[in-house]
Amino acid sequence: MRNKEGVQLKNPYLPYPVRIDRIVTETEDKSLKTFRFVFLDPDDEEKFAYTPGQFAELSIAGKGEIPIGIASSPTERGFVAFTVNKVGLVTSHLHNMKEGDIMGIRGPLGNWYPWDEMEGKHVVIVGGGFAFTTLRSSIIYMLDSENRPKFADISVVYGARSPGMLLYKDELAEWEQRDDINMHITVDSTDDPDWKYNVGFVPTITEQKITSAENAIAIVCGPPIMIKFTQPVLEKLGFSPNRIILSLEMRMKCGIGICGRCNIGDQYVCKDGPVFPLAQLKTMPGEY
Amino acid sequence: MLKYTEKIVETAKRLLAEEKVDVFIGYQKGTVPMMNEPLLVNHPDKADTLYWDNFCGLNLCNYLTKRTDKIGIIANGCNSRNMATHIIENQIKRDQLYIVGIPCEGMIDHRAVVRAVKNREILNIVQEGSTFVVKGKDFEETFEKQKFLQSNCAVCRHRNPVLYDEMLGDPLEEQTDVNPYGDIEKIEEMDSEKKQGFFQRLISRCIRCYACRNSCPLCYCPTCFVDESEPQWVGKSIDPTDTLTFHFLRAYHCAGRCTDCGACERVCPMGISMRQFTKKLNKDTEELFSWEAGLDPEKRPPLDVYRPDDYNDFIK
Amino acid sequence: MTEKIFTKEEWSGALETLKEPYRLFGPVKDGDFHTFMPLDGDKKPDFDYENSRLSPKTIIYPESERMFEYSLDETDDDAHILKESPKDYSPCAIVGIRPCDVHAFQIVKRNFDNPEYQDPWWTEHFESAILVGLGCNNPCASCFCTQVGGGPFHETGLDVLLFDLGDNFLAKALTEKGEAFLEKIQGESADDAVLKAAEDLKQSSEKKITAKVPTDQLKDKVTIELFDAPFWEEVAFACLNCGTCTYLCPTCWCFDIQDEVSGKQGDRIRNWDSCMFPLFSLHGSGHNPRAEKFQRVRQRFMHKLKYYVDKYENGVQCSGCGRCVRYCPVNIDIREVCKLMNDFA
Amino acid sequence: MENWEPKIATFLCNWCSYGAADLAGVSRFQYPPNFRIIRLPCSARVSPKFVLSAFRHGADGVWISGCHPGDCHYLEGNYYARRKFALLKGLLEHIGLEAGRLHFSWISSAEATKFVDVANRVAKEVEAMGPARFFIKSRAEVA
Repeated sequence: MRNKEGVQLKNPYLPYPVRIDRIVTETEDKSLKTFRFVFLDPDDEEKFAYTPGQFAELSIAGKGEIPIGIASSPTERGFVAFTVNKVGLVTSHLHNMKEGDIMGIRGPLGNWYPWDEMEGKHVVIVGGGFAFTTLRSSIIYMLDSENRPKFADISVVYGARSPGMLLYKDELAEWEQRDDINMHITVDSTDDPDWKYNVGFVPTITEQKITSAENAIAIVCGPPIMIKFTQPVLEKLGFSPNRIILSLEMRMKCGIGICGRCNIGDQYVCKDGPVFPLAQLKTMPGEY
Repeated sequence: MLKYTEKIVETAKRLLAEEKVDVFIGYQKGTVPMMNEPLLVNHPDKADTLYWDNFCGLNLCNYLTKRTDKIGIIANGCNSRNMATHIIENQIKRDQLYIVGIPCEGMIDHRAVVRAVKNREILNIVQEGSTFVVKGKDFEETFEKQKFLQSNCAVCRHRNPVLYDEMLGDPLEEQTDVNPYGDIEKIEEMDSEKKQGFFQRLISRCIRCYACRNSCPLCYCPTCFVDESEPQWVGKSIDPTDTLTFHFLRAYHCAGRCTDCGACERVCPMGISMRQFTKKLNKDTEELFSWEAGLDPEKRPPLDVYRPDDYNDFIK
Repeated sequence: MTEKIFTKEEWSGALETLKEPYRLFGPVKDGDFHTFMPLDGDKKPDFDYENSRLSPKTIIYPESERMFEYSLDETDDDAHILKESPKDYSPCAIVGIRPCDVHAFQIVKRNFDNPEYQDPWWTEHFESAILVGLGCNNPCASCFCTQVGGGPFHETGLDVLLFDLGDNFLAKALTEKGEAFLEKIQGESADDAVLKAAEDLKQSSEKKITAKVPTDQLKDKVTIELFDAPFWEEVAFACLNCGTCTYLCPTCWCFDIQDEVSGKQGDRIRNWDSCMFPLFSLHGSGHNPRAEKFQRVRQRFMHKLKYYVDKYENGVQCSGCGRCVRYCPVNIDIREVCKLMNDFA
Repeated sequence: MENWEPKIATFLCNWCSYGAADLAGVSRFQYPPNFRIIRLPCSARVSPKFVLSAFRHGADGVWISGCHPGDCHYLEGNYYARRKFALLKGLLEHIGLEAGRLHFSWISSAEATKFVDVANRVAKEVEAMGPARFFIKSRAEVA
């Protein structure tokens, strides 16, 4: 299609062709793998300029597309990465693909965490399970030497069912060693005698470890049940609803606010979200 | 037929007032001619809108699945047979139902009426005894009900409810001299090429809205085969082979269960006669297994039982 | 702008010659009802009709449409890489389309052609089309176009408007595209008497629409209050959750995207989808934000009569064509629901 | 078409007909090579979806074979299957499937000769039908 000046515009449904560059199995049950993609046309990487919090449609010819949060950070060059849970038709097929296989990525899509607003503030990141992907993107982004001075303290509460279900274990260990980020890793339960981090649900650990909401902004991403119980904890700590930022999931197809299925009220999660401040969500129908 | 409206209102009020039922399911008069809307009444004061005429062609059994309360419900012959089927299939318990039976003279085919007035807009229809008067902007015509029955009603052999707790009228004499499968026999006489053409044309207008499936009380699966993705049995576009696959499998799922209530055809926005699929199965179950669906809630359906000497000629 | 009068015979003849410069579409009698079809071969349009069963959105936005195609043959250099499917975007003319269905295109354009994203297929099909409308002399009892910003002779969005004056058509060009179309038809310029007759026709026709469907309060309602209104379960009771209303609706635009493979050849196809279907919003995890029937029914009406109103500040997402009123198998009447919503306090 | 050989999707019960096919093989009996055998635990495991799926994917014929009535490993699976098949065949042929494309048989694991005999008959009948044209899902016919 062409714009008003007659210039050919990119078809927003057409994925960029990519090659699977690396596949890492993240969790002990092998249900989560991180895929690193390299664009076949290097120019496409420039066009795919993204901000942490956004997502993309992973496209497999013959199977379909799935919306997945971008797990890499724009500060990491030469590839984009996605951590994918094996759930349905497309993700199961993706899990069986090999390094070197060709597929597509369409995006970046949606909005992102409010980076401008977060500048100069303490950042509290609360994540659970495999929803940690865009939070990883955000942490890498903030820890980048150019970006780190823009933020005050960074605290992370990240939980999984068990130690083996944590994502990005090497990076978690590395961040634990750093003094410019406060890591609070937790698992629901474990019988590992060498487990040296927390045991308990994310809301509980949040309540214990996060002591102040003063000049702070919280980013929450996790399963609905975690969000449901974390929200009151944060509010009790003094986070106002516009300082609690949530990232939502929804069934999507087009990813650009046209196909109509992912709405909450008049907002499309794919285009107007997936990131919403709690204050805004409170004015929207609770249909998510 | 209209005389039943008053009786229904009265009965519903009584049942609700006496707390014999928690809710009462019937019809209310629609906002457009020849269309009545299923209605749930939960208080005697609201029962006055209940209504009955020859356009109550939608099968009320659709509204029973998953209910846990005690339900009063109107049933003519085919609807009551679907209730029996629901009971057989454990979709509802007999003691949850208080069935108010209506001997049914048949429903009027709304499409036939539209054709009869040459597509002119119908503004109102008044039913009087065995006739009905169709009124439009500048016309008024009277027709005989009997000539405008839905094709399933014209050959109906179970006009009286097979299952009821109370009857609102005297049973009608059942039609015994009808051949319900005349149209199917005609198709059976065709060669395969003609049959293929017939069915391709039959479904060519299908828009895959699934009104036929959803209006069918037999279709209550939590996940329909069309929505399964692993494996995906049928494509979702309007490709003719996919559409045929959909209609074939939908019909097959009704094997030994279909009461030929005609709801699927009645609701189709494109006027497709999908009963040409289901009726073949009805004919075969009747011929091979002496079975008509929903006549007895105690009897197991034909695909749930067998006889050692079942029809075996087609097997090598 | 040109105003031309010609006889109905002249119009029929002109249509034959117009098949050359345009792909012509028009209402054709198709069994018990009318369908917009390509007027090729011996297909003759029938303009003595109320409205088509399926809306003419099918021409701009087909029920199933190939988006991309690809090879899965590993020996091909471009295996697994999606390519746009070839399309015919040569000029087409939709003749005899009703003003409500043209109004509907204006409504859905805000979705398909928005400042951020343009849907290439919808936009190209739409831009290739000349809309030659036919005013409604006899609106149906279930029509309510005048209540939702349109009318039986509503001109917005049309390129040409035809007035059926008995033996003749008066054609009014409304855009340059329309001028170009009319240039190709012989006819006499309309005198004042004809224009007066057309104006009278329009007014008498508008008066025939008696339905009152107020929408004025919708904008001021609080979304979550309307969402939590007590009437939704009752409104939804009879609903079968079929797709009749959404598929027949000229303003429903939702679609699904499916990949299909045939041998080593694959296609990405989009198909109309419906908010009435549970699968429409089912998550991979099994969670469904609209798992219950009443939630899906509520979504349909809230989308049309509240979310759209708020999002685009341009009225409701309904052109008042009345198809859903006429063909809903269980008679769920949008006019009644609209009243409930508009009056909700 | 000169080199056309029918493809026949063949669903065999593990406890009988599959064994018969095995025995036929071990016994070096010759039978046509047109069968794509799918082993199932019982003829009752055959869903109409499988049959449709085979035809949709271009099978020229479908052959389903199970245990003789009374010999089902699960006691009565084939009895139920028989009723299901009777209706399936009836409906498929009602909508236009040619009568020589869908076949059923009862063959015990000892009946290698019957297996070969039926295989020959099925192959011959399907071949006589020519290549399948009905119910094949090819590239979607869409805009």
